[in-house]
Amino acid sequence: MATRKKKTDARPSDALDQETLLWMYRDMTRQRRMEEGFARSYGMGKIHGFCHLYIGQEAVSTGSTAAIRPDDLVVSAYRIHGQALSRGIAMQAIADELYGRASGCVGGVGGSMHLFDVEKGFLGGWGLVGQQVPMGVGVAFAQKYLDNDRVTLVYMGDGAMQQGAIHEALNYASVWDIPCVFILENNNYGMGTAIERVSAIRPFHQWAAGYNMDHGEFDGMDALATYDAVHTAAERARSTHRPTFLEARCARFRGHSMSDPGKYRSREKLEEEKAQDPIPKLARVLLDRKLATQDELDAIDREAKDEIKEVLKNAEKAEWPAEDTLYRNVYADPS
Amino acid sequence: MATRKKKTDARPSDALDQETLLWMYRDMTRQRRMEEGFARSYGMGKIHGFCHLYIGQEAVSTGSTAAIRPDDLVVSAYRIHGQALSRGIAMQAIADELYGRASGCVGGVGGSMHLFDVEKGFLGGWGLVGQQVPMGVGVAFAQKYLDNDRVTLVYMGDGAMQQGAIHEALNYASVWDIPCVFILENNNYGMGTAIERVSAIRPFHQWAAGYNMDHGEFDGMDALATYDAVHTAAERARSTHRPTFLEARCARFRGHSMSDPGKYRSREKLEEEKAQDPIPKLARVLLDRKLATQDELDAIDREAKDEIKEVLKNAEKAEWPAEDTLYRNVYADPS
Amino acid sequence: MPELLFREALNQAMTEEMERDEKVFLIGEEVAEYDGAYKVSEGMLARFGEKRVIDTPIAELGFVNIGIGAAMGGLRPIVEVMTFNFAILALDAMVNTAAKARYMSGGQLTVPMVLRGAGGAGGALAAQHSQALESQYTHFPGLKVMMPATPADAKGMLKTAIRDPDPVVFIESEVLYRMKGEVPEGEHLIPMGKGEIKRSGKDVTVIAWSRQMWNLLHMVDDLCEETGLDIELVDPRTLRPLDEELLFDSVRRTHRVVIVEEGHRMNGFGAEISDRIQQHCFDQLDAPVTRVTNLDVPMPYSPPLEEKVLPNRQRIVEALRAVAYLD
Amino acid sequence: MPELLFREALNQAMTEEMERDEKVFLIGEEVAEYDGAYKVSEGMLARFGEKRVIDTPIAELGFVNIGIGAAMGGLRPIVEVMTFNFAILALDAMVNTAAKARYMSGGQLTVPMVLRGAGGAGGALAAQHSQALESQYTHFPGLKVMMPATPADAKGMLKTAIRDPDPVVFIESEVLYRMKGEVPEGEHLIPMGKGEIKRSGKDVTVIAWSRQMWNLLHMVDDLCEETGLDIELVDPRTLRPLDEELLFDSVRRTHRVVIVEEGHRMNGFGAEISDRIQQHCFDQLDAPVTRVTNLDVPMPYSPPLEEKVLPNRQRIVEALRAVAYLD
Ligand SMILES: Cc1ncc(C[n+]2csc(CCOP(=O)(O)OP(=O)(O)O)c2C)c(N)n1
Ligand SMILES: Cc1ncc(C[n+]2csc(CCOP(=O)(O)OP(=O)(O)O)c2C)c(N)n1
Ligand SMILES: [Mg+2]
Ligand SMILES: [Mg+2]
Repeated sequence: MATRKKKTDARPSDALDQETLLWMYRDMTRQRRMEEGFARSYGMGKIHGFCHLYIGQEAVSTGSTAAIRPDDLVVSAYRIHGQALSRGIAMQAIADELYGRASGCVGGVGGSMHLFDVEKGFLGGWGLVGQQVPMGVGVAFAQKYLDNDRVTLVYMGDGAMQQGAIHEALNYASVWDIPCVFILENNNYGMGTAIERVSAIRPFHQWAAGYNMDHGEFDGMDALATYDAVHTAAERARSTHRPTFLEARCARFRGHSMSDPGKYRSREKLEEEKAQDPIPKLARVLLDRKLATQDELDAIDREAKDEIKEVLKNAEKAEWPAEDTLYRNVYADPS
Repeated sequence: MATRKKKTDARPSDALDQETLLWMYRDMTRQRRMEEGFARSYGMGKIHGFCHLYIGQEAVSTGSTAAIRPDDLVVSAYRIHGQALSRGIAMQAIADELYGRASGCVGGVGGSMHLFDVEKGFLGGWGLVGQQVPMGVGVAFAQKYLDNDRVTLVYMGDGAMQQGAIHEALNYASVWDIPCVFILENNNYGMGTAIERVSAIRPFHQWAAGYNMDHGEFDGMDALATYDAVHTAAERARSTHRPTFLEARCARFRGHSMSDPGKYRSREKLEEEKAQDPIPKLARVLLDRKLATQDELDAIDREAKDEIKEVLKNAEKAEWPAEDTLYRNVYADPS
Repeated sequence: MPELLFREALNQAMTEEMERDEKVFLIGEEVAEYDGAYKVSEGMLARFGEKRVIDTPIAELGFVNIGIGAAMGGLRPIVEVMTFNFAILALDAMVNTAAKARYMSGGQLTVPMVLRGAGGAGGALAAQHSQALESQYTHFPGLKVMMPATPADAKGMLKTAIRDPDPVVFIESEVLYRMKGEVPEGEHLIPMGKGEIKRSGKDVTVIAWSRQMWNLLHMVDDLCEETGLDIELVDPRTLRPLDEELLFDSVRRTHRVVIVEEGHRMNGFGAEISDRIQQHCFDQLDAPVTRVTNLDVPMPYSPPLEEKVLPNRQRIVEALRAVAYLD
Repeated sequence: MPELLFREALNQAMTEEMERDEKVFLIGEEVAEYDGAYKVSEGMLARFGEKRVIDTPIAELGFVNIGIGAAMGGLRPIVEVMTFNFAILALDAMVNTAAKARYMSGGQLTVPMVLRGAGGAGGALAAQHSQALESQYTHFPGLKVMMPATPADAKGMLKTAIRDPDPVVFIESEVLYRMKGEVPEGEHLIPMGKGEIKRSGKDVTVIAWSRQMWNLLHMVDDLCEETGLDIELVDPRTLRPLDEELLFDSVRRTHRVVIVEEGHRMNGFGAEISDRIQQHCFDQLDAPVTRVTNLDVPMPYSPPLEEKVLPNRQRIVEALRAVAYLD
């Protein structure tokens, strides 16, 4: 039941207007510049613990965010700065969170891996590889039960694909008609482990066919290809409740986390991957279609650079959490 | 990579001699009569706790035991009286175990679900649905590491197929070339749940193809079909280390356990299943091939009935475990 | 007051709460068509339909996670595990997701769910099916843990658990399901974190919960007679948060404590109670806090062995005599 | 004696045991090509080859079960979990299979394996990555639990664990991996179940293990000076089986106990120690056994908050002053 690619048909992204396409370009650029800033801050000891950069994969968050509605829901893992920003969490709130400040999007208790904004439909932010997937199916289950038409996107990495939880989640979603879209961000590595060394399953999306589920793959270095695939799957979920399993072929340009020198990947391979950079790729579309000039694109980039500079300056001055933050939200406040 | 059925070729079971075929018939008959005896004892309160009868599925244990070597290994779940007997554990030792006596095959500490005999290569005997499967892969892993050519059979039920552990186990076995044979006994029910109500995966063996693994299905109500499939798979594992996933289509004639009235299955369906009884099926082969007369088969049956009667009488008189059994084998004895 | 079986009291609690609140639903293995492995959900599928009473495959990590996600997504799931032995497969979901969601999200996420099912030994079920695992959950801030000892408590506590805004681990006893007791009709709610003195006495405080409290209730008169001690029975009912003042109060009056608990001794919940009592009632204790627990072995199958492993009358009497220095 | 980092000491233990016994092998996430997430297995792939140093996918339930099966099948696996937070996914395998195999099989099966990896907080890793989970394992008969505090102990205890005939849960500390200390060369074996008095003193017994003992070793002189107390530091090293006589002995001399432990207070391992001490040293105690633990919350990310949650010097001093009635 592979998602048929009707090559000759119009693609959903053909209908995107200039405003949306420019938003997509700006969104990817902001993700990139934001995380470059975070990398510098980390090096200066201002961000602590683990910090997993999304650089290289921005097309996936941007393309899929553009493909769903503001009231849809997103559940993800721990490499989420970009997704959080796409979804509308303020850059300042993300930075403050990474700096551990009270004004962070969860008040400084979460840090890089645990970003949430329930109002914006961003349900985090989870550190146990793969475990957000059945949990995300539960979130989607609730929407169907409540009889609304919200769709839930559930992201996971290739490293999560060998986890038992994934198997259980796919079966549940299919057998119960759960309106969700699984998005596997296959960047070829789980930490330092190239996926082909530890997985007998390939391609992953094909394996998902075993669950009697629609599936497909797309170029995750291309925001418009992402949009097309996610839009189709999301509308399927919305109208039929049927889940879809999508595999995004993508690449992270940095190490797994800030402490990873990335020795497991050759310089050549990395260069090949970087040649697929999704930001210039979308720039070419905008320029080709004459929806923006190079100057306008450069201005977007400059704005993003200025923005993160300002944001980091503010983050440094932001208040630390009050001590009583410690004891709050362990349980509901007594009512 | 489905196991090709070369219809015209000779089947491995064609080579079975009279002695082996008679052993198979006797083995199935003894399993059947033994468990009928256990059912009576359970009703009289002599067997305690859970007691899961294998009645109906005897062809699977007999056929697969005949297909492997005495030094091969077997790992199974909790519906194991039949498999334990096939594998050569004395009927008396099984009965004594179910009666909770010191002379039981594990001294009365295990009971119905936890039968073991390491010398006979029967590694139990496990109660957490599906969890014996990755553990069994580990047993097989050790044989390869030790550079011997022992094969490990790993049994599971259809109810185990939705467990995450199965997914992890199949991937490990395939990616590491582990010499094991997975035998799914698909009797259509996990307790009272018909498999099609909870599984999106069907047929199961086809899903196993997603792990880049040889796979196939066979009539688990036919001891010779079982022999053929398991023999081929076991020899593949022995010579190439490649695992195989086999699905036995079979039926249990009784409830899930002694306390299950089986309301979820219609009388008609049960009658249909009973028409597939593996014991008369093998009897017909023996009679057709003139390897036995009806009288001889009747004698085998009578012997089995006498045997279990005697066994249960002995079990009742067997000693209870000594109190110090309690404290033994929690850890290795201090050496 | 009507008499109900323990499992009927649980059924009544769930049924009433599902009628009160559409967002409450029941999910688990064999809960629907089979009416529950222990018949706790008998008739509920017929009453509420398959949208709200849902059979799962045998995939605990998956369906517990789905319950948690559904709770975050706006529902109030009752997730039944057939027994807590199997729930170890889903412990990650409870510990790393349910317990921490509210905290990690700065209060944005809530997980109003109940994880319930049978705990403890059931009778000759052997090592893998006989475990009392409450201390696996009490360890974690973010979880609440309740363990009723009587049909009335079962109903009143389960209704409270279902309405609670946080994840509640509700551990029943396989052996108690078939026990009978009076159960108040309708709106019967026992507050979270509220224990009960189930029998007043002046000589020794005996603390127990779930099946062990039930057993004590049925032998306490004999025990008093045999030892000559006037025993006070204190049931914390909720283990987390613990009604420690109720316990301390009793100890300050009796000066002697015996804790009777099912399960492994080391790091059993009784160790936590013992630690708190010695900390807070140090000067009021006339004898060490004494625990009667399972023997320190996996559960053997053979009934005469199992009987020795579980807390039994003889060991309880010995403990009572020890704390009262009777010899 | 040569000075080694803690992680080098562990590496040396594994390397020596793998050279001694062909059946010993190492398996886990990133242990081979990446040299270990915390570089504990640095160079081992190069030395022993991929048959004996094996990278796994991220599938803890699977590879821990495979380790257990391999042990039953005749090998001596060292199974590395990247951190024990992730090992909850495999807890069923340890609790329901490894811990019970020997018992349920009447002694026929043995599981000579080591499950090892990082436990405890690592520094701003937040709620899901900062847990001290030892009491999840100490609860179960059939398991042994070891937690070294120094590089020398790390080596001697790990060698013992690898040779042990039973499943050993060996919990390291992420923070200690980079700490340095003298480590005996070659055959250095610390017996299972043997604690150590790491500093003799006459006024207060302070019990701690792993990172908390390391911290205490480095501040004990200051603490003595600040409080005027002569502190005895006792490290059980093995938590199960526990060297309780060593602890009791110390308590009988000092009459005062402070337990310093990382992790959640409720049902932490310190509760078990406290219970045993009050039981066995009731008349020798001059003050309640006092515990310094994490605050009862999930671990927050922000460094100044984390600092408050972990046991810290201020709270240790308060506890010392309390048990000595200094005020
Ligand atoms: C259950 C679990 N096991 C191990 C880890 C340690 N870990 C964190 S991220 C990671 C790699 C995950 O790779 P992948 O899923 O491909 O995501 P990516 O990092 O490529 O985004 C590992 C092993 C963890 N967080 N959780
Ligand atoms: C992890 C776990 N969950 C639930 C159970 C309860 N349980 C025991 S057997 C069983 C049904 C298993 O069905 P299947 O695997 O098809 O085996 P069959 O009984 O048909 O032989 C269930 C749900 C269990 N033992 N372990
Ligand atoms: Mg990846
Ligand atoms: Mg079945």
